[in-house]
Parts: sequence; structure tokens; C-alpha cells
Amino acid sequence: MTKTLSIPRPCTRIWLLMMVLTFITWAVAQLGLSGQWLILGVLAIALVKGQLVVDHFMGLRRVRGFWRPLLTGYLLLLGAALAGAFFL
Amino acid sequence: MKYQSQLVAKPYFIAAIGLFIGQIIFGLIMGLQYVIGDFLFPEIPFNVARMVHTNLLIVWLLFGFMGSAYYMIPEESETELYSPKLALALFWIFLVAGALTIVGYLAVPYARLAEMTGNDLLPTMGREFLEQPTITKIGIVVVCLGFLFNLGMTVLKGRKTSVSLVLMTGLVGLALLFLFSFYNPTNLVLDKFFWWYVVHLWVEGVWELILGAILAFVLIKTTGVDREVIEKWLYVIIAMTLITGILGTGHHYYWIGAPEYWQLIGSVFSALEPIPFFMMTVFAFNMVNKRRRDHPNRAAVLWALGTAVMAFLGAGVWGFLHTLAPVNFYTHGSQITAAHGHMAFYGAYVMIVLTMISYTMPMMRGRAAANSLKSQVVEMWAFWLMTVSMVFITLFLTGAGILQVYLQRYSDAPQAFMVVQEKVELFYWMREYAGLVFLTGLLLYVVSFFIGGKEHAEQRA
Amino acid sequence: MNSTATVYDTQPKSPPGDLAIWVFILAELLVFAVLFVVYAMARRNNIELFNLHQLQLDRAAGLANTLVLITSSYFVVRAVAAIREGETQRCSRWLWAAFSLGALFLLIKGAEYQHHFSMGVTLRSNDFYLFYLSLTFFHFMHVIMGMVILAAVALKAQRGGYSVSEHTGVETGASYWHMVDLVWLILFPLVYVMH
Amino acid sequence: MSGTFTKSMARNIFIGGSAFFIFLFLALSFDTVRALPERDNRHNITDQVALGKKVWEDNNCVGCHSLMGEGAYFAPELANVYDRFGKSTEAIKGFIRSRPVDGIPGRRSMPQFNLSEEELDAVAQFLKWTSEINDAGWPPNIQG
Repeated sequence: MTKTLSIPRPCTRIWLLMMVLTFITWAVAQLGLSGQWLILGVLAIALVKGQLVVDHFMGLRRVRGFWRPLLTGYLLLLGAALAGAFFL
Repeated sequence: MKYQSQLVAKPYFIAAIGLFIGQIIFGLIMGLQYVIGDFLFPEIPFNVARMVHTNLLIVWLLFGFMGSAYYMIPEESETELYSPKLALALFWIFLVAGALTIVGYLAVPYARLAEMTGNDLLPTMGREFLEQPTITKIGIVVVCLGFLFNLGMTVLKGRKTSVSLVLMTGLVGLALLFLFSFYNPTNLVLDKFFWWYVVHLWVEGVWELILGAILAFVLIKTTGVDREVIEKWLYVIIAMTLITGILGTGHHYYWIGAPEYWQLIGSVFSALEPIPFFMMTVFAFNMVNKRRRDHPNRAAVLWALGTAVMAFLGAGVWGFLHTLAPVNFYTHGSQITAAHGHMAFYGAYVMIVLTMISYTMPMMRGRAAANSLKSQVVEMWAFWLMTVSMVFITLFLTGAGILQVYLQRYSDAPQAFMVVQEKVELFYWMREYAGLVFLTGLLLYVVSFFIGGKEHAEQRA
Repeated sequence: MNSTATVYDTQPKSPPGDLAIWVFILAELLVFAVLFVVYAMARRNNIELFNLHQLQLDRAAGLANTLVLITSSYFVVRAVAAIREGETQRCSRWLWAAFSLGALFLLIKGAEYQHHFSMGVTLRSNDFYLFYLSLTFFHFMHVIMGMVILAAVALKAQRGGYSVSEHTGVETGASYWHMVDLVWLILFPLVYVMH
Repeated sequence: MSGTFTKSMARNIFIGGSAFFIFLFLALSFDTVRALPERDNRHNITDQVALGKKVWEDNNCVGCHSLMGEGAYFAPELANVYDRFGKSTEAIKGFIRSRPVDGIPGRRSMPQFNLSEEELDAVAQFLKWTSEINDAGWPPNIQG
């Protein structure tokens, strides 16, 4: 099974992206943003990072069946519930 | 039945059914006392009838668990029981100790019984489910040690299967947790805190391991599904049981003076306690659907499936009904608790012992695998009568509980306890009738073992 | 996106690792989801208290811990990639690297706890700290559990216990560790940032 | 490869998961026992209150009553009976002392326990002590 290694590996790029997203989450809060936009923004970033973990780190992107939709649904449902609790 | 020493289970099961009938009779007495306040007063006051009812329940279930273990372990370990004589000796010690305790409850006032049995030396009496005199408790510990020793030696010298290991874990856990019943501090809050180590960690912890092991054993024998598959699911189920059940103890610590973080932890984890029961239902139906052969004892398979479903309904659903702290604030110590108690005990533990009795009795009485078709039909009638009447008992008590909570707890003009009790009397009458139907079902169950006839189908065990 | 590092001819029907662990990953995700929603609901009836005490938290430590866990998770992905090519020693080195980052997480978190406890904060102080300590300590314990699993797998890998054809154990440990990371990815913004 | 579901993994999870949660439960129980003194009114436990608990147990009161919500549901909850009876131990003693031997026709009735004056005082003090435990404001109202 020959292996074509694209430099850098996809999982490395995903890792760097998540580090940046995390830094953004922190920076946004440090800059004193608060209230509705902070909550929505930070929550959205968290869900994106979560989806990246599910797809690339857990490797569910390459798995058929209900596993990926289940975890994506979990993230969306949880995100909606938290957003609802913070706003309604 | 491969090993002669498995016959030791027979007296245990017979004693279990005998005590079960006694339990139901006292249950009916109490049910009547709920509606006719002075029935049998002052000869048998309510508290005495209740002690007899609850203690008979626990003792006959213990007899059932011991009988099941004496039947399963030799077959699982593929060797004769270490000492059948010891098993029989312990049987008579336990039966006599139990009978004496019950006679003690009925014959003399409880305070007198406490005096006679030297409760002052080490006071452990007077607490719910643990009303036995201290000397009886010591007798129970002795019987447990002998029982575990007997089984332990059998397992050690024979094959070690997951089913027997899980069963042993459950039984050893049961024995160790019972030791907490000797701890009775003068501080009521501490007393209650550790009292739940005996009660909760039994029925929502180690007893579920015993339930899982027996159900797995019966399913292996009746469905012929590969042992590896069944034991794999058994471990997953009991892992979920302990994961949710241990911290689930918190739902007893809401209102007894313990710190308020238990309201969060207890609610969250006890809310998940129905999951292992749901998995057990899916597991049981799955195994029966994927069965490799049709076992002639269809009654036993019906009991096994019924156990899984009723355990999920009674312990799972009815438990979740009142386990969340905000809800429990109003339903704590009401008829809702009684409703959950009835269906959970019947669904999870009474039915699994009846499953084991229904599966093993024909073989222990010399038949190949099952009773005659006629007797199985009667047994199935007994199954449905008992199960449906228990559902109704639970529904009626839930109705009484909801009304009680609404009138006495939740309303802004709360009414007195006795006033509300009179208002819900209709439910208590209907519960009593359902109880009579239950007794009919139970008697039918006993009768079904005495109906002869050609053995059902020629298929061997 | 050109073909990724390793190519699968047919997509497998079940996730990497043992299915039993996935039963528990789903159960753990459910428990944490319930805890998060209950946190958010409890916050609604005294938002000032939650916002006030949230400021007491060391957000930088939270950030550091998030970066540490993400990196540790990445190391585990590299470990799985290594074992799939039969590189058992490289796999176990990646696993030990992930393990040490887990230890770093415990250190940072431990320092935070030490700081809180020294200020007399306990589960019983107030609602915010009840949830903060329950959620983070429950996750803290999961990090320890995950590290125990990673260590066991790393040791077995070191002894050549895994090969290209049989490395389910590595994938099982990896999946559990990713779950622990995923939970923290939500917990950090929820408890440390959102106000 | 993926798709396996082994018994050994399930057993490891059973052992690991149980140990994990037993540890958590013991840690919480330890914290609770440490935190109880300021909640459970233990500084007011006199010999009389201790005797009261013994009288409560020796006569199996929990066979009809519930205490702090635990026990039987045949007779009223007694954790707040002291408040319900107008914060008077005499009222409690009077009620117990005056139970008719043959009960009340057609109605639930408490048996006559023939308690001595000392025992009556003790159990009344025990019920007063129980009502002062910080049990998160339970029961919801005076009716218990």
C-alpha cells in the first residue's frame, strides 16, 4: 500500500487550525467582547473544533453508517441547547 | 441437569416460594389496613405487618439468589458443588433464623423483642428493612460466609466463566455491603447516610450484577446463542449499571442533611440508571430472536423476557419519574415512592428468581427440559396475572401519589396527611383488588408445577 | 484535497477501535452533555454570580490546557498513523508524548485547584463553584483514566504487542482520548469564556 | 481492525469504570462526612436525644411513619412534627400518651406504647432535634 505523503499531513494542518481557533476564542474574550456575540461566536468555534475532532482525529469521516451523523447531531443539539439556555 | 449437587437448589426454591406467599398475604393485610384502619388492630398493627412483608420479601429473594447460585455454579464450573451437606445445613440455619425472626415480630411487641434479643449490646434494630434482631443479622452473616465459601471453593476447582465470576462479584458485594447494617450511630444523618450503602448499593448495584448473571445464564441455556456474545453484552450492561448506579446513590442524599451538591450529582447519574435496564431489554430480545433452537420450556423464556421488560419499566421508567431533585422535593416519601418500590422489586428481582425456578424446577424433578404443555399454559397464565396485576398496583399507587403530592405538598393550601389519605382511598381499594388478583396468579404459579401430563415435545435439554 | 496519507479502498462500517469503548464514549458524551446543559440552566437564575466568579478563573491556564489537550490528541493521531504502517516504536513514542502532555494538563489544572482550595473554595461555596468543580473534576478524572489507558497501550506497543494487521487496542485508546479532548473543547469555552 | 467487539475490552471497561466511580463516590462521601458537622445539628445531640433515637428504633416507629421522607407511608411524616405541633414537646408527648389501647373504630390509629415519662421526653426531644437538621428545606410545607 504505497503512501503518498502530502506535506504537511492533513491531521497536522487540522491540528494547527484548531490551535488557531482556540487562540481566537481566548483573544476574543480578552479583548472584552461579551454578551450575545461572544457567546454565539465562541460556541460556534467550539462546535467547529468538535466537528474537526470527530472527523479527523476520531477518523469518523472515513466511516460509513450512523456514527458521524450521530456525533455531528450530538454537537448541534448540544450547541442549540446551550445557546437556548444562554439566550432564552 | 449435569451435576447431582445442583439438586441442593430445590429446597431453596421451595422455601422461597413459601415465603413469597407469606409476603403476599401480609401485603394484602396491609392493603386492607390502608382502607379499614382498625383491621386486625391491635393484634397485628400496621408496622408489624410491614416488617413481616418487607423482611419476607428480602429473605425469600435471598433464598432465590442462593438457590440460583447453587444451581448455576456447578454447571458453570463443570464440577460438583464443594459441599452439598454444608449447603443444606446453611439452608436450615437460615430458614429457622428467618422463621424465628418473623414469629418474634408477630408474637411479642417489637420493644419486647429488642429487649429479649439483647439489642442493647449492639443496637441495630428499628430501621427500615433492617428490623431484624442483631443476633439474626449475625446469623445472616454466618450463612453468607458459609455460602460464599462453598461456592468459592467450587469455582476455584472448576472452570471460571464470566457468568460465574460476575455472579460471585455480586454475591460477595452483597455480603460486604450488608456489614454496614451493623453501623447505627446516634447521629440520625450519619445513620441514614450509611444505611443507603446497604439498601441502595444492594438493589441498584450488586443485585443488578446478580440479576445480569442469572439472566445471562438462562439465556445461554435456553437460546443456545454463543456464550461469548452473551458474556460480552453482560459486561457492557453491568459496567453501565455500576457507572450510573454508584453515583446514583446521590438521589437518596437530597433531603437527609447531606450537602446540596448531591442534588446535582444524584439527579444526573440516577437519571442515567434506566440505561442498563434498557440495554438489558434489547439484549434479552436480541438473544431470543437470534436463538439457535426452540427450548421446550417456553414459560422460562417468557419469564426471562418479562424480567427484562418489567425491570426496565419498574426500576428504570418509574425510577426516573421521581429521581430528579426538583421533582423529588415534592414526591419524596409519598405513594409515588411506594409505586416505584413495588414494580421495581417485582420486575427486577422477583421475576428473575421466578425465571430461574421456572427453568430449573422441571429438570430438578426428573424431566428432561420442560413441564407438559398444559402445565406451561397454566404457568403462563400465572405470569400474566401476576405481571398485569402488579402493573395495576403500581398505576393505582402512582395515582394516589400524584393526588397526595397535589393536595398535600404542591398546593398553596396544603391539607393534612390523614385528610389526604381519606381523599385517595379509592386508589387504595383498587390496589387491594389488584393485590388479590396477584395472589391468584401466584397460587396458579404454584399449581402449575403439580399439573402432570406428557412432557412437552421430545426435544432434549 | 489530494488523497490523504493512507487510502482506504472500502470505507469500514464501524469506528476505529473496539465497539465496547464506543458504547461508553457515547455514554460519557451523554453525561457531559447533561452536565453542560444543567450548568447553562443553573446559570440563568443568577447570571451575576456566575459572571462574577468566572472572572476569578485563570483563563490563560484554561487556554493553555486546551492547547495542551489538542496537541496531545494530535500526537495520538500520529501514533495511530504510525502503527498502521507497522512502526511500533514510533507509535509508542507518540503515545508517551501524548501521555506527558496529559500529565502537563493535570499539573496546570492541579495548580488551578490548589489556588482555589487555598482561597477556601469548595463544592459547597456557591452554585458557580459547585458546577465549576463538578464539571472540571469529573473531566480531570477522565484525563487520568485516559492516561492510564494510553500508558497501557504504549507499554504494549513498546513490547511489539501491535502490528499492522492487529492494532485495535491503539485505536480504542485513541478514541477514548479524543473523547476526553472533545469534552474539554466544549467545557473550556462554556465555563471559562462565555458570559 | 475496526468492527471488533471483544469480551476482554468489555471486562476492562467494567473493571476500570467501576473502580473510577467507586473512587469518585468514596471521595464525595468523605467530603460529605467532613462537611456534615455544620449541617446535621450534631452539637445538640444530648443523652436524651440519643435515648430518644433508641426509643424511636425499639418501638419500630419507622414501620408506620416516615422520618425525613424515609420509612413507611401509613402515618404522617415526623421530621417537622415539632413545628407542626406548635413547637411544643408537650403536645407531642400528650399525643403519644393519649393513644387509645383498642384504637379508633374504622380509622388508622397509633398503638399505645406505654412509654415511661423519661422515654416520652426522650423521643419528643429526638423529634425536636431532627426538625433542626439542615435538610435543604424539606418537607415543602408544614403538613410534611
